[in-house]
Amino acid sequence: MSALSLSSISKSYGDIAILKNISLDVPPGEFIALVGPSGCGKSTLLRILAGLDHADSGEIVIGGREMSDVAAAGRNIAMVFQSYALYPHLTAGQNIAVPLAMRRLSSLQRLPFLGPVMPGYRAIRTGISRDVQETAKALKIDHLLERKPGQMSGGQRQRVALARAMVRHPSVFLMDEPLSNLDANLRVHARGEIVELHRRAGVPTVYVTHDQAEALSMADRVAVMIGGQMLQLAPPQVIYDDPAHIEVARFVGQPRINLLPARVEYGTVAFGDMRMALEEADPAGPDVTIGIRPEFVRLAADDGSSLPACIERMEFLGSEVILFCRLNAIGEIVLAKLAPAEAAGLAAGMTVALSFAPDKAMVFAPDGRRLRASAVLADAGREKAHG
Amino acid sequence: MSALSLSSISKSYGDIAILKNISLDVPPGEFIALVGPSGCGKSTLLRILAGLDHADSGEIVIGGREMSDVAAAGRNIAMVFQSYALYPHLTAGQNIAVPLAMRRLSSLQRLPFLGPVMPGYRAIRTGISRDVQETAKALKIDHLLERKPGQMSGGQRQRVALARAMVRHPSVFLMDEPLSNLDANLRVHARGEIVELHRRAGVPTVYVTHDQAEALSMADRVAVMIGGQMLQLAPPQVIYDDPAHIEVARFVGQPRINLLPARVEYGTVAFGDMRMALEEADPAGPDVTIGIRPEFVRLAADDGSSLPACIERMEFLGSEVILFCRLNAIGEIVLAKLAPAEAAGLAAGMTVALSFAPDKAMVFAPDGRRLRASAVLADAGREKAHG
Amino acid sequence: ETTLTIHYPMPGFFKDVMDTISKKFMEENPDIKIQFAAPSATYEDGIQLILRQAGTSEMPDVTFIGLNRLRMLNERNVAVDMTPLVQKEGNMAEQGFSDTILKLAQVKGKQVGLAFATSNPIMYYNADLVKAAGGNPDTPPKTWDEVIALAGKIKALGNGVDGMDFRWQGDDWMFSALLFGAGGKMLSDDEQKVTFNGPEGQKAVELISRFVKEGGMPVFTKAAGEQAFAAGKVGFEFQTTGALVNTIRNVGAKFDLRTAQIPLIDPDKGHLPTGGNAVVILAKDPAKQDAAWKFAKFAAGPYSASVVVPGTGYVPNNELAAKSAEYLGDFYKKNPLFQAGLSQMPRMIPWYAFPGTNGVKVTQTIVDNLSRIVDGSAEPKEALDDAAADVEGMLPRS
Amino acid sequence: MASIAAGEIRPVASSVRHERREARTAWLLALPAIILMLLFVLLPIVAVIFLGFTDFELGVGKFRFVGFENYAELFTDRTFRKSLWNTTVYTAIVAPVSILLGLGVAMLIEGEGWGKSFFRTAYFLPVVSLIVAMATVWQYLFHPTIGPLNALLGLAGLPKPNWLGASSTALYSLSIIGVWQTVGFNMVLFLAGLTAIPRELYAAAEIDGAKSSLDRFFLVTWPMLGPTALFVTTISVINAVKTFETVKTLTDGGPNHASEVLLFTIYQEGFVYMKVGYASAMTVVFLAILVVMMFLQYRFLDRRVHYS
Amino acid sequence: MKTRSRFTLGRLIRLALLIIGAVIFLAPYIFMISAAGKSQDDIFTAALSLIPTHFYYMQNFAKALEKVAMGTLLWNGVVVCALIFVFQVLVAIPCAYAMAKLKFRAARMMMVLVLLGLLVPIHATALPLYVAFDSLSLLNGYTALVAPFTISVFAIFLFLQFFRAMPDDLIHAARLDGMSELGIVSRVIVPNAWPAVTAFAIFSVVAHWNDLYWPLIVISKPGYATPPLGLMNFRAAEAGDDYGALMAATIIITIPLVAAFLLAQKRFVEGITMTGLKG
Ligand SMILES: Nc1ncnc2c1ncn2[C@@H]1O[C@H](COP(=O)(O)OP(=O)(O)OP(=O)(O)O)[C@@H](O)[C@H]1O
Ligand SMILES: Nc1ncnc2c1ncn2[C@@H]1O[C@H](COP(=O)(O)OP(=O)(O)OP(=O)(O)O)[C@@H](O)[C@H]1O
Ligand SMILES: [Mg+2]
Ligand SMILES: [Mg+2]
Repeated sequence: MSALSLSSISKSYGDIAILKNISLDVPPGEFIALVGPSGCGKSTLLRILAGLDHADSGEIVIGGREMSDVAAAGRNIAMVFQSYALYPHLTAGQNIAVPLAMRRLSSLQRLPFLGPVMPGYRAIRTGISRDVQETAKALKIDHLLERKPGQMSGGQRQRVALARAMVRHPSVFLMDEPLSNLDANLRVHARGEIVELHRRAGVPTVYVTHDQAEALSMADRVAVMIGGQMLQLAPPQVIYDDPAHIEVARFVGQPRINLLPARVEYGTVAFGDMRMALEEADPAGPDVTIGIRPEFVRLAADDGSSLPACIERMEFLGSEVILFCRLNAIGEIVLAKLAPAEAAGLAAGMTVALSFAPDKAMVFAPDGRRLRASAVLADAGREKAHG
Repeated sequence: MSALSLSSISKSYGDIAILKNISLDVPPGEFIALVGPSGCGKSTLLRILAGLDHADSGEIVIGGREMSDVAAAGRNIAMVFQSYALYPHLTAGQNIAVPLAMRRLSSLQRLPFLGPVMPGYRAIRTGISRDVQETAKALKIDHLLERKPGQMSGGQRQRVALARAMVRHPSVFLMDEPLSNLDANLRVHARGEIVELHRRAGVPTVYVTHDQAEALSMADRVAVMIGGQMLQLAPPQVIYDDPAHIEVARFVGQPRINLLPARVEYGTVAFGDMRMALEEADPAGPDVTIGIRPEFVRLAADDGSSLPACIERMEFLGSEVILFCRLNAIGEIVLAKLAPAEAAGLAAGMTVALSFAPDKAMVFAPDGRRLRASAVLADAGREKAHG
Repeated sequence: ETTLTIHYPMPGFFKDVMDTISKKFMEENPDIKIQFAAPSATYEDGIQLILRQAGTSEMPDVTFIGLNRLRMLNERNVAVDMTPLVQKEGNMAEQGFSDTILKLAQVKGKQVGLAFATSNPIMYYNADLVKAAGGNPDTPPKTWDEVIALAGKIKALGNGVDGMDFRWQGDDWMFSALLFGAGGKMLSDDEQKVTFNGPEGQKAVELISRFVKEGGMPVFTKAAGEQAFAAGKVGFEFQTTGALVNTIRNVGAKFDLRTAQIPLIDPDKGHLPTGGNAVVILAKDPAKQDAAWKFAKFAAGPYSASVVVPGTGYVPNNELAAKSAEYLGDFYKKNPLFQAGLSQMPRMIPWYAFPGTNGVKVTQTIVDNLSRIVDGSAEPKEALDDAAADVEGMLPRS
Repeated sequence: MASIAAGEIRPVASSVRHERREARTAWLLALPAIILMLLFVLLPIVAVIFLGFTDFELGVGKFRFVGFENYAELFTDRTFRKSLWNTTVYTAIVAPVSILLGLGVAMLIEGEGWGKSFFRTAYFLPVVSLIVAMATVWQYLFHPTIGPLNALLGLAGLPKPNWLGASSTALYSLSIIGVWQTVGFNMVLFLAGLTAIPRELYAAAEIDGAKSSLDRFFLVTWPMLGPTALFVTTISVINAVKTFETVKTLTDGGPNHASEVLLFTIYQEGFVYMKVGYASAMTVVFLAILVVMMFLQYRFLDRRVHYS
Repeated sequence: MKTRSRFTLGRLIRLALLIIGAVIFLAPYIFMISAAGKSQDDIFTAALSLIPTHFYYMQNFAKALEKVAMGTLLWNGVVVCALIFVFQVLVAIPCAYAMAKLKFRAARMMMVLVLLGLLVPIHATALPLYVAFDSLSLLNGYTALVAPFTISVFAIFLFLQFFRAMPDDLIHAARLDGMSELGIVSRVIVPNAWPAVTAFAIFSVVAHWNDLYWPLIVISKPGYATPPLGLMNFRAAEAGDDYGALMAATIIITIPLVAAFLLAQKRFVEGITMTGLKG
């Protein structure tokens, strides 16, 4: 039985279809990362899951129960909103306490003025504030609990929003870019806390992010949504190494994958010193695209088989250097990712020879589908890239 | 002569000192990235530069002119606000056009109703809309020019705000996290546009970001601000490879640097199989910190000199894998960054042997100062890490 | 050519009348042009306006002031004294201004204005209800006891019907009607002592109390009383004859409306207060004063009366008009409802205005105490004595 | 200032100069308002305070100073005390009831998709009403014998009060009309406030488990309406205290001062009894009470409702 | 969407409450419209009937139009309300902006002045103002009708609340774009303050269209009379009113207001939803 299951959810605003027939099954305890370009419908999907919005068609089942008649408040879902949605009039501590108070206090005890004099109120409140304190400490905001959202920086607010979700024991976690405003160190730390929480509580989680590192490092499976469709749902390594669609390959990977035009001739595709045999019979046309990640582009001695290219720009990123090289033959830009040591001595304007690892290259059909191909080893005659 | 110069700027809100004696000289055409943890005063500094806020003390000189008498509107500064600050009632195109209209149209021509019938109005307007179109195209928002901010996603709004600044020819560019809401691909693209604009126009730029890749890849020099102080101002490579302070080292670099406790004994520091001789005489105490970046932590055969550690967690990041290893000896976590190929076969729970490259390690004094040290080669007797 | 600016209150009543009169006047006096200032809603608003404008260029040349406010106007020296003009004229009586009529607008022998529209209190009754209660509508009750008895029977009919309504609210006019009707007076002749709490006054308040207790009079506001009567829910209504035309219109054919003389506590010595207003000259400029005097005479003259009476229900303020067939003689024959007021004309005496700066406040004090009687929160005598004591304190010391 | 060493003071002076420039702009922008306020608010108040020390009467022309005589008289004035009490009662009824009803109606309309525009207009119409004419209508509706209200009460077998006629009910009847007139006004203000609450907060409240609308009200709506509510409260109290037209047109303060309110008393003294000096003293006391009240309210509430 | 439009119990209760409330609030108007169609003797009857027995609308409206120069009245009303509104907005917006967004020491004192202004009813200061206008010979004209209301402390108060909520960065951006402070007010603040301006417009126009007190004091020539002043032509305090015609006239002068409200509320709601974003 899956903990959470969506079947063929569709949603339009006016004429524009935002979600197109989305299905998703989340087994108990799984962590799903949902990635996709801005505006592709990620937040909308989460809102529908949470019951804050209604799909035009499709079915949502949580914990075996069909949800169409259950209001958001009854679904026992915890959600971190992209815009934080903190209550501006409550302090951070009070914000975090709200979901607990709503669940642990009876409706009488929740009344203003009257509530605090009800029997049992004190004990419950003490329990709540202990839990709040604990969660806040984990997210390094325990010193901010007395502040109101207006007195906090963006990153601090985001952590409060996260804490408000994490303090509970929901049946599903939904998180909408919960770490986007944190600086790198904090982000890594918070990432660890979320993973830790997830491991401990085993609550199925859907996690929206535009940070690939997050998606790839945290998730059991990554769902790539583009243009309202779910193009691939697979474990991170598969998404990265074996994308099913050119858009997935383009979207995942930083710096982004090199995509180069090539032609199919006699069932094989050739580019530079690479040669690949297509396993599938007949692509839609002879024009295909070859994808190769920057880390598999290497500098080579110009032995005639490698491709000469001119360095247009170099980006230094601390532990690595990105080379932007324009291929002399076809004028396309190719990115190469090198260790700073390899890049020593290079400068913009220099000409280098690039070589690609054919076993790491991927071939995509004109309609974006991935085509299976296998590297053909060097025995076959070498040829120049066409152009 | 410097294009922009701050001298000993200080600023407090109430009792809390936000900026402590900040000085900065920007030569013409330089691109400065300002980085620092959330809440360290980056935005405040930019606001003071722009004349939107006033320092308690200190002096600002732009283009040789002292600015204390010049209002914000007269400083000819373009700024991208962290909160976008788009005019909600104007379309994207109109938003971008505002600064041009304010400068190119006379005050008569700006009048409602009357303005459009003034001589020369049409020609100027045409010029403005051409420039707007051009900038919008560069930032891939030319299809959004008719939309109002409320109808755009966060990333789109941010690009409009960027366009509004880039469309001008100011004497200084100030950008406050202008790309934070873009997805990775867009961010790389926009980064390129900004660099391009900067190269073309040569306008001195101060660029606030929490994305290290941006800071390191775009800037001529990076200023690291922590707790209201500017701890280091240097070219990116120096900031990364040769940080002057432990906080700089901690803040820059992703995944973050490993910081391990060590002791100075007889002028040398030892950790694992590393041994370094301090060049400086006498640190404040014997307890120092060794810093080593994850990419210089390697897996080694357990030959007795390397440190045994247990893999606690592995993060897959596409082109690389981060290992979180707990050192058996001292219980500290050490991060190692490996290529996926190197990490093949590893799994959480396994024990590995780690080795560090002593020529890549840094030593920091207890007060955070960097201590110069040089690697001592293997001839000296090997010893286990203490502790 | 002279232009006169004329101000008047209660346009709902007087607009048509004023238009007609001024048109006729201008025909007769082509060298005088008349223009109207914006009218005031009530007498109170009117006099406030005049006092505010006194001495300014905005002040109209002629205005119409409630008869009980003439004294105030006179004390503040705003109005032009007409006494010399009257004397110069010589033959006022021939123009229909008998002494009685002139006296209505005199203050301490000084002619402050000329009565323009005058009224007295009459009895309206619903003949259908009277019949239902066993009375004979053709012989209406002549004494208060008869009224109260019949009203009580009407009240007993049930069905939300009330016996009577006596318009005691607003000012002391209707109280005066009872007091004067018993032969009483408000103050002693030297105006130093209150006398309205004498035996006559006590009889008056006693009656009011009986209206409530025996006559089935509810505590109506002024408008509520009129509306209830017009709706056919009240047997007797005591109020000004000035409301006659509107009452006729409001009643329409819903029931058989009749009028009769108001009973007097003392039919021999009893009098009735005169309501209504007087035309007053304010212009200081001699030429304008001259024209204004002409207009005042015209407005108070027989022609105007013949316009005012049918249009409102007021009684004629000019003897010529009342008697001469040229003016109103025939009208009264055709409209019997108007006759009650006319027949009471001989009993009319001026509406008493209290001296000093507290004049208006005194009126309010009396009304306040009457309301205590009506709503049963005070015994009649107690309330009357309170009123007397209060008023005593408000009289000017001299 | 000039004597301090230049190197020390220069930066400080620059920030002071900046502040001065900002202040100058602010003054320029506010100047028309300040001048007009002085002309049409402050100066007349000064005149009123001045008149309060005289025995000025309309139409008399001459007046003399009487010192605090008017004020001394006020203390013994039964009518004044009565109207002070009535005003308090009236305000204590109309302000809270119209605020709560205004809020309730605004929330009902906001929550209802159907007929928004109609309901808004329906509840707002009383604000548009011309009380001179509406007085007649209310007179009729409240009529003790032929009025529809009592007819309905009669059908239900309830007692039929003499609404405007009896001293026990007159003030409450006026209060009903006062509520009728102000609910729409408050509703529009609350609608503006409600529409400005971010939808996300309600979403968050639902996620946090606020199941009942009461929970959501106390968690989101009410706190977020804080500034609006303060504004509405201020305006409602002020307007209730300033009520005049209905009293003047419907009951004239009666019967026996049962419905006399402060402004009516002031009007009565000043314009009907012509005692402008005395009325002015009354006005001054009236203003003093209001000023103290507002001051307290602001001290108390302003800081609590602005969260930024 | 599906679940929204269903008639749940809660929704039925809500609708019922709204409708009952609306009927109560509209009751006086229902009577007014009914009375405007009745002849005088048909209005006060013991029987409750809303439908006139004879339709007298024509006669009553004819009387209203004939007794009162409705054209002049309505024109005066429009001119006076428009002038007042324009001046109020022109004066109040810059002032509220300065108080909300600029630092200056007088702001506190001005707040006191504003609150004081809110408290002072025109009834209290009418006399000194009247004397002043008289001595300047400004009575009986638009100046006298408009001038005292050119300053609306209510407007300042309302706008102040609204401007405080506007993000500072928006104003900062405008400064950097080269706008003067006055430019910021007219180009950034005003367009974004539409909900407040319309809300205020509703209140200002309603208040001054219906104001009787002040016109009564300063206007004595019919040429400058405002609608309520003209309405008094139906009032005859001593002997009851001509109710049918009074109601007809009331309807005539209320309709422009209702129409204006219907227009304004649309803009008002649009304004809020359009500007309701945080940056
Ligand atoms: N109420 C609405 N009316 C019309 N269009 C809407 C509405 N809400 C969302 N959209 C559109 O739906 C699309 C999906 O929005 P959504 O917020 O789900 O995007 P997202 O994937 O979360 O993007 P981001 O990464 O920027 O958060 C967007 O293009 C947006 O313009
Ligand atoms: N008006 C203010 N009153 C009090 N404190 C303030 C004010 N404005 C800013 N601060 C404080 O000053 C510090 C610096 O703020 P600033 O906005 O410059 O940070 P930042 O470096 O831009 O952070 P971020 O990366 O989150 O944008 C913060 O800790 C903030 O709390
Ligand atoms: Mg989103
Ligand atoms: Mg910032």
